[in-house]
Amino acid sequence: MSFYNRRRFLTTTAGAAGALAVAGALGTPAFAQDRRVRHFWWGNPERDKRTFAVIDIFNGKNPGIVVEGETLGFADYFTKLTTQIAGGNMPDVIQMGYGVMFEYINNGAIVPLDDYVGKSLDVSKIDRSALDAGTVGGKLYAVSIGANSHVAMYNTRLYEAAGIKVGDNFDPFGWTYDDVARIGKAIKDATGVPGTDDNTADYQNFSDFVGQKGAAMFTDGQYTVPQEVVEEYWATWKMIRDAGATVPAEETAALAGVADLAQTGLVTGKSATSYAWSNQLVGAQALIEDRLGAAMYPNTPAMVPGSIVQPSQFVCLTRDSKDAEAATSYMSAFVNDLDMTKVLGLERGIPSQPDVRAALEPQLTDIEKVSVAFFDGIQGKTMLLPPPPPSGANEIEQTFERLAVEVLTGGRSPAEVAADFLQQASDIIARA
Amino acid sequence: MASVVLNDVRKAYGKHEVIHGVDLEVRSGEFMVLVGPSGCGKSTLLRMIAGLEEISDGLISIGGKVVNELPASQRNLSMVFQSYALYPHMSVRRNLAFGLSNLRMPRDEIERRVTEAARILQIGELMERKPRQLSGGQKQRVAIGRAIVREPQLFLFDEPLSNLDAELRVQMRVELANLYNRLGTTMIYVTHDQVEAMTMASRITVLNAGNIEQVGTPYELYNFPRNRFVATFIGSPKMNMLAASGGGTADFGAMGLPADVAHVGVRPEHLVLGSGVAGKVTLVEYLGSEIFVHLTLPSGQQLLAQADGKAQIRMGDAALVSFDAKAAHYFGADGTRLPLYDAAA
Amino acid sequence: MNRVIRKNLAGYAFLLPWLVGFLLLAIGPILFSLYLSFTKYNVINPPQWIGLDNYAYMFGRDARFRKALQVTFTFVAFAVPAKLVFALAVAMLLDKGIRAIGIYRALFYLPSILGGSIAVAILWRNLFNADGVVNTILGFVGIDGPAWLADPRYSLWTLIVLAVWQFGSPMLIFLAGLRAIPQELYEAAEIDAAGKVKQFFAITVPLLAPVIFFNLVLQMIEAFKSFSGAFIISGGSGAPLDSLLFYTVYLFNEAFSFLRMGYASALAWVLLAIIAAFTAIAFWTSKYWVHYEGERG
Amino acid sequence: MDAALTEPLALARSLRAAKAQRAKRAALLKHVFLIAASLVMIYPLLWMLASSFKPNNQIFGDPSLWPREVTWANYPEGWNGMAVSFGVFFRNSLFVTILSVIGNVLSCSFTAYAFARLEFTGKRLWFALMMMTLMIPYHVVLIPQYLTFLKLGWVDTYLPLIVPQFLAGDAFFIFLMVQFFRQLPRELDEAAMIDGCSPFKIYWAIIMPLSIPAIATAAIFSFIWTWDDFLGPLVYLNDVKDYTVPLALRMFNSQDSVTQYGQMFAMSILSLLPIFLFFIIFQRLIIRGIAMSGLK
Repeated sequence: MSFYNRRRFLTTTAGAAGALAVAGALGTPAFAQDRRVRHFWWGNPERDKRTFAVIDIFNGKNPGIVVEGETLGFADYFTKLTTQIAGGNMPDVIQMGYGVMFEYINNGAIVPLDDYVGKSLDVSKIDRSALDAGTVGGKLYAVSIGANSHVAMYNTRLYEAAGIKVGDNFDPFGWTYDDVARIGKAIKDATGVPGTDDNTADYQNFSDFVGQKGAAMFTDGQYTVPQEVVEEYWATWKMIRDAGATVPAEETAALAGVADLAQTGLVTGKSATSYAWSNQLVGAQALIEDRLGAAMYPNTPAMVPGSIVQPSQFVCLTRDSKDAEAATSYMSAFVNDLDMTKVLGLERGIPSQPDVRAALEPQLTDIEKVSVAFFDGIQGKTMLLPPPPPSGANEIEQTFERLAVEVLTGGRSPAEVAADFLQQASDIIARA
Repeated sequence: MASVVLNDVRKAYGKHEVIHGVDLEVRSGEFMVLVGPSGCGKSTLLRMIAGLEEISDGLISIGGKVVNELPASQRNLSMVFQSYALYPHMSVRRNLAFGLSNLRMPRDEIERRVTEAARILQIGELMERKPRQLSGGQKQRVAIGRAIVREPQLFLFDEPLSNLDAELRVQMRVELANLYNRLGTTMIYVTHDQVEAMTMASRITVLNAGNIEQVGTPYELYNFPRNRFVATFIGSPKMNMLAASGGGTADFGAMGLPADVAHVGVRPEHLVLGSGVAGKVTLVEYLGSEIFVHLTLPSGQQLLAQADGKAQIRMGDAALVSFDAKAAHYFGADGTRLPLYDAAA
Repeated sequence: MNRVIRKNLAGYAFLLPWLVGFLLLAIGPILFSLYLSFTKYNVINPPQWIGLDNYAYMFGRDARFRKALQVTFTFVAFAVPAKLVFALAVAMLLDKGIRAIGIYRALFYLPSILGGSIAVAILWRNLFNADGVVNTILGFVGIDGPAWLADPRYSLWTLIVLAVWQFGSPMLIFLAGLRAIPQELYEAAEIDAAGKVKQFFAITVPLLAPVIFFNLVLQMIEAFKSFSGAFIISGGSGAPLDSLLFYTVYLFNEAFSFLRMGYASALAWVLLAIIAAFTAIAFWTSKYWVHYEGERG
Repeated sequence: MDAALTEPLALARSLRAAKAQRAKRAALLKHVFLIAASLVMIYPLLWMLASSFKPNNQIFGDPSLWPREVTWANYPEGWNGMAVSFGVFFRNSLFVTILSVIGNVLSCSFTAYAFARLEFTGKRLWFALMMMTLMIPYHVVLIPQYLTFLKLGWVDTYLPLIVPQFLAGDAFFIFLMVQFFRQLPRELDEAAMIDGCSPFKIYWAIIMPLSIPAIATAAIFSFIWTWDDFLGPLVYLNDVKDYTVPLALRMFNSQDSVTQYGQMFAMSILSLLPIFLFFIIFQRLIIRGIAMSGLK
């Protein structure tokens, strides 16, 4: 494309949506020869390159269908998607995360796939659990493109320096909060670096804890975490903090609600353990020199499972799709076609199709191996995926992160904050 | 050359009228000076003639043609502004040529006129300078040059000398007068300086609070002021004004005047020292060829008399003062002139 | 042709580009957002008319709305004057003939070029950490500084400092304004034995008044709408403890994170009303202190 | 020389010398202050610059400004790191930005001339409405605006980014120029009127040349803001090949995978260069300006 010959400057016909709109207005069919599918995802340079390559493969194998890739950073993805929803020109296939997706499903922005299953869309080999995660009210809405779980990432150099050894005095798949305090303290003493981040304001850890206590976040659309569990969670982390195992409370407070991997204690060298999602392992390793290890989130001595395995990302079909058949056939290839999935690798998480996993095995990098080993390790130690959260879950999470800072700074007593949080949570549900 | 005629011209800002129906004829080739105290509306009147200010009511004709609806550029006139309004980003040459090039005049004609103006005003060596590199007097010349290159039928001047120092002002006054004599174009010149008015004008229009008080030659205005305002405004130092009643004034006693005389005006040069009513000298201003003597009469009335420069009068002296009734001016209760001895004069 | 008609014709001819843009592209969306403010609109489904409910909720029950107002007002009250004073001081310093002046000018403008980029957010966090550069320097003089951004008591003030640090835009406008003041006026004042302070108040301020006024109004509007800094540094949420919950950050979250576009629109119109009121006050008082050279008194 | 005179003379001389000394010291002090202040101002840039030469895994663990090991790799890798080369993004950004600057300066000065210099019915109302467009939080008009451009069929083109700039879409510049235009003596317009200028000629030949500092200021802001803007390109451009630099820079940031910060910083540094060059060139126009002396 030359500087002077801006393909899209003065003509709107190239844009698929624009073309369709114009064509619709004129009542004449445009591009009768090509069936167009727009695929929109959030990513990063690496993922974008891989996905565009996959699109090329698909387009090569499927003459008559032209898939167009659109991509943005995560921070901007939903802003753009929101405007497109309003405009009625969402791309045909969009990437969705667990949680937000249900808002879209509940409101009809994402449409069921059942009509295409067994025809253009092949889900026969997809893991049952992954399909369940994309099913709401008995209808399949989303196909998983990568499984995910909570992971405690730790700096192996610091752990070793403090004499913490897996299988000896550290069980990455069965450690308790007391272990966290003990190990954290030991690392702090040995290296000067606090052993762990402080999860007082971490909603993911909190949600594990709720499960570990046998409670449920939501029951029949209501927020049903008992106040004692909230208080006990904060008391648990206070115990770890008081043991001298964590970064100072004020620094933890500074990061409450910040999702940026680059700011976690593990990456900035301010702690030896940070808590994240398993598909972030690769990204975190890229930011530090020391080798990373992967552990589950800690548990109580009772070892009731609290972590879940849930899809990190799905592909979904939107209500604005003009050619659902072409779109679903692309989605199908995206999760099944071995040529394509080979290019995608583990970049979006562990694939939910066994053939694909097997095909990937030989080409894994070190950190990908850690991540696969972690997934093997957590088998049988996770709980069943709860039903999809209702609208407002997202906001409750932010509220938790906001209020927990008061626990850290000692502004109000944990009991008061807990009561306030539960009140606000039920307000949010009522308003949503 | 064109005549300018104003018929019942009015100007109002909202409900506030500042020019109250002015009728005025400026003859072709005449140097008309508009004079008056500040805020009298003289600049507004000039700007209305120029087309820079809307006319609320009335008619303005230039060269026999009503120009009410004509924009300034089509009235074939030039204007020199108080601030000169030279274009700061253009050289002197461009400043002079700018208006001509807007008229799409041929290049050599522009060149001819600009050179001619530069010669007349002796600014030939300044042509490539920017206005900021010029002195006050030079800017003034350029501003005038810009006006004359267009060879208009009418020149308008808005207090063009007020930003100059005293010496330069006298010099430019002479040059302007020469320019007028050479070009003979109709000129309308606004000033608050009555010396400028007296020395340059063919005729003067005295304005006060949006009304014309009098139009006349400098001679007429000085010797036959139509009313008290003109009498005191024209002439420097000012005319002495004495309240009159019952045929005379309090200080000088009965003079056998008609009963309707309310004020008697005497110019300082018409007061005679050495005889008459006794007063006290409160201040003496020595000017060389003459002196100004400030007197206070027993009634408290202040007088200013002009005397020969050789007269030996000192502050604190007692002095006798009188005047010739024929040289005095007489005004009725409404301020208008009563032509008592006009025929004799 | 009538002169009045001709004047209007000229005026509207020059106004035309803006007028076309305003009527075609600007006013529609603005009015549409006003309409949305009376609806419940999650973007996915069509808006539903709910009358004044959004406004009632805002003024009646929404504690975060009040918090956002408080944060924003504090920010405006301190950041705007500080930034303006700083910008003017530096502009005056850089207006005079110092060696290498162009380089300084460029360096001082740099932070404003950086804008609200991710790099600035990361750096700002590093600077103001408990063990960041700022506290290291404070440590030299024996002050034990807190974690500036983490502590709700200091975080807003830290952000005010960030805003002041990016004083480049008003500085540039001041510079342009200062260039328009004739140097002779200062020379004349010098001869009149007016000191620097006197010169500043007798010449600089009155002649710069239109520019000062512009910067005041615009900085105020911008400060009320301030978004990027707080959004990026607080990770989008207004943390810690809502101490960085700027009005527009709250609005953005309502609109795009929680898909309450109707409520966000109502928030926007309340902010618009607040800004308009302050701007109107500024314009009204400007009659008393802003005089334009080009206009007859 | 008279003894009675030598003493005061010597005193006067020493006073003068002391004064010169003081001036020198003051200038030195000024420079010290300015250099210190400059350091504070550009610290983030230095940090970014340093980080662009660090391997990705040393950026956050190592707070020192000086890279432990210097690598140039971030530049070529960043340049080619995306699905589309950064050269394309730069070209797109330049295209949008240069057109926007031209559009902004022309259309906003045009409109400002109307508000500052011409009289017409409804002027105050239009002015107030123009100011209102500055006050509305833009996030809330994002969607309605998107719908408008969608109806026009302009989404997925550069039109929504450029056309508004030619329709005086940014009231900031209008107001800025109004304020500067109002400072110019009216008598210049009047002289020009008498010199036969139409309103357009006055705008073009008198007002514009005399407002070069204001126009340069507007051009600089317009350049920077358009260059930095990501919300417009974010919403209106769909094809990666059409993306602008800030949008591309934000794509480096990944929440669930590898973020190549070194490359991002390297490209950020490069993205600052056009702005910096533009600033250096245009700030001279602000400073040189036009001496208004003799007008006031």
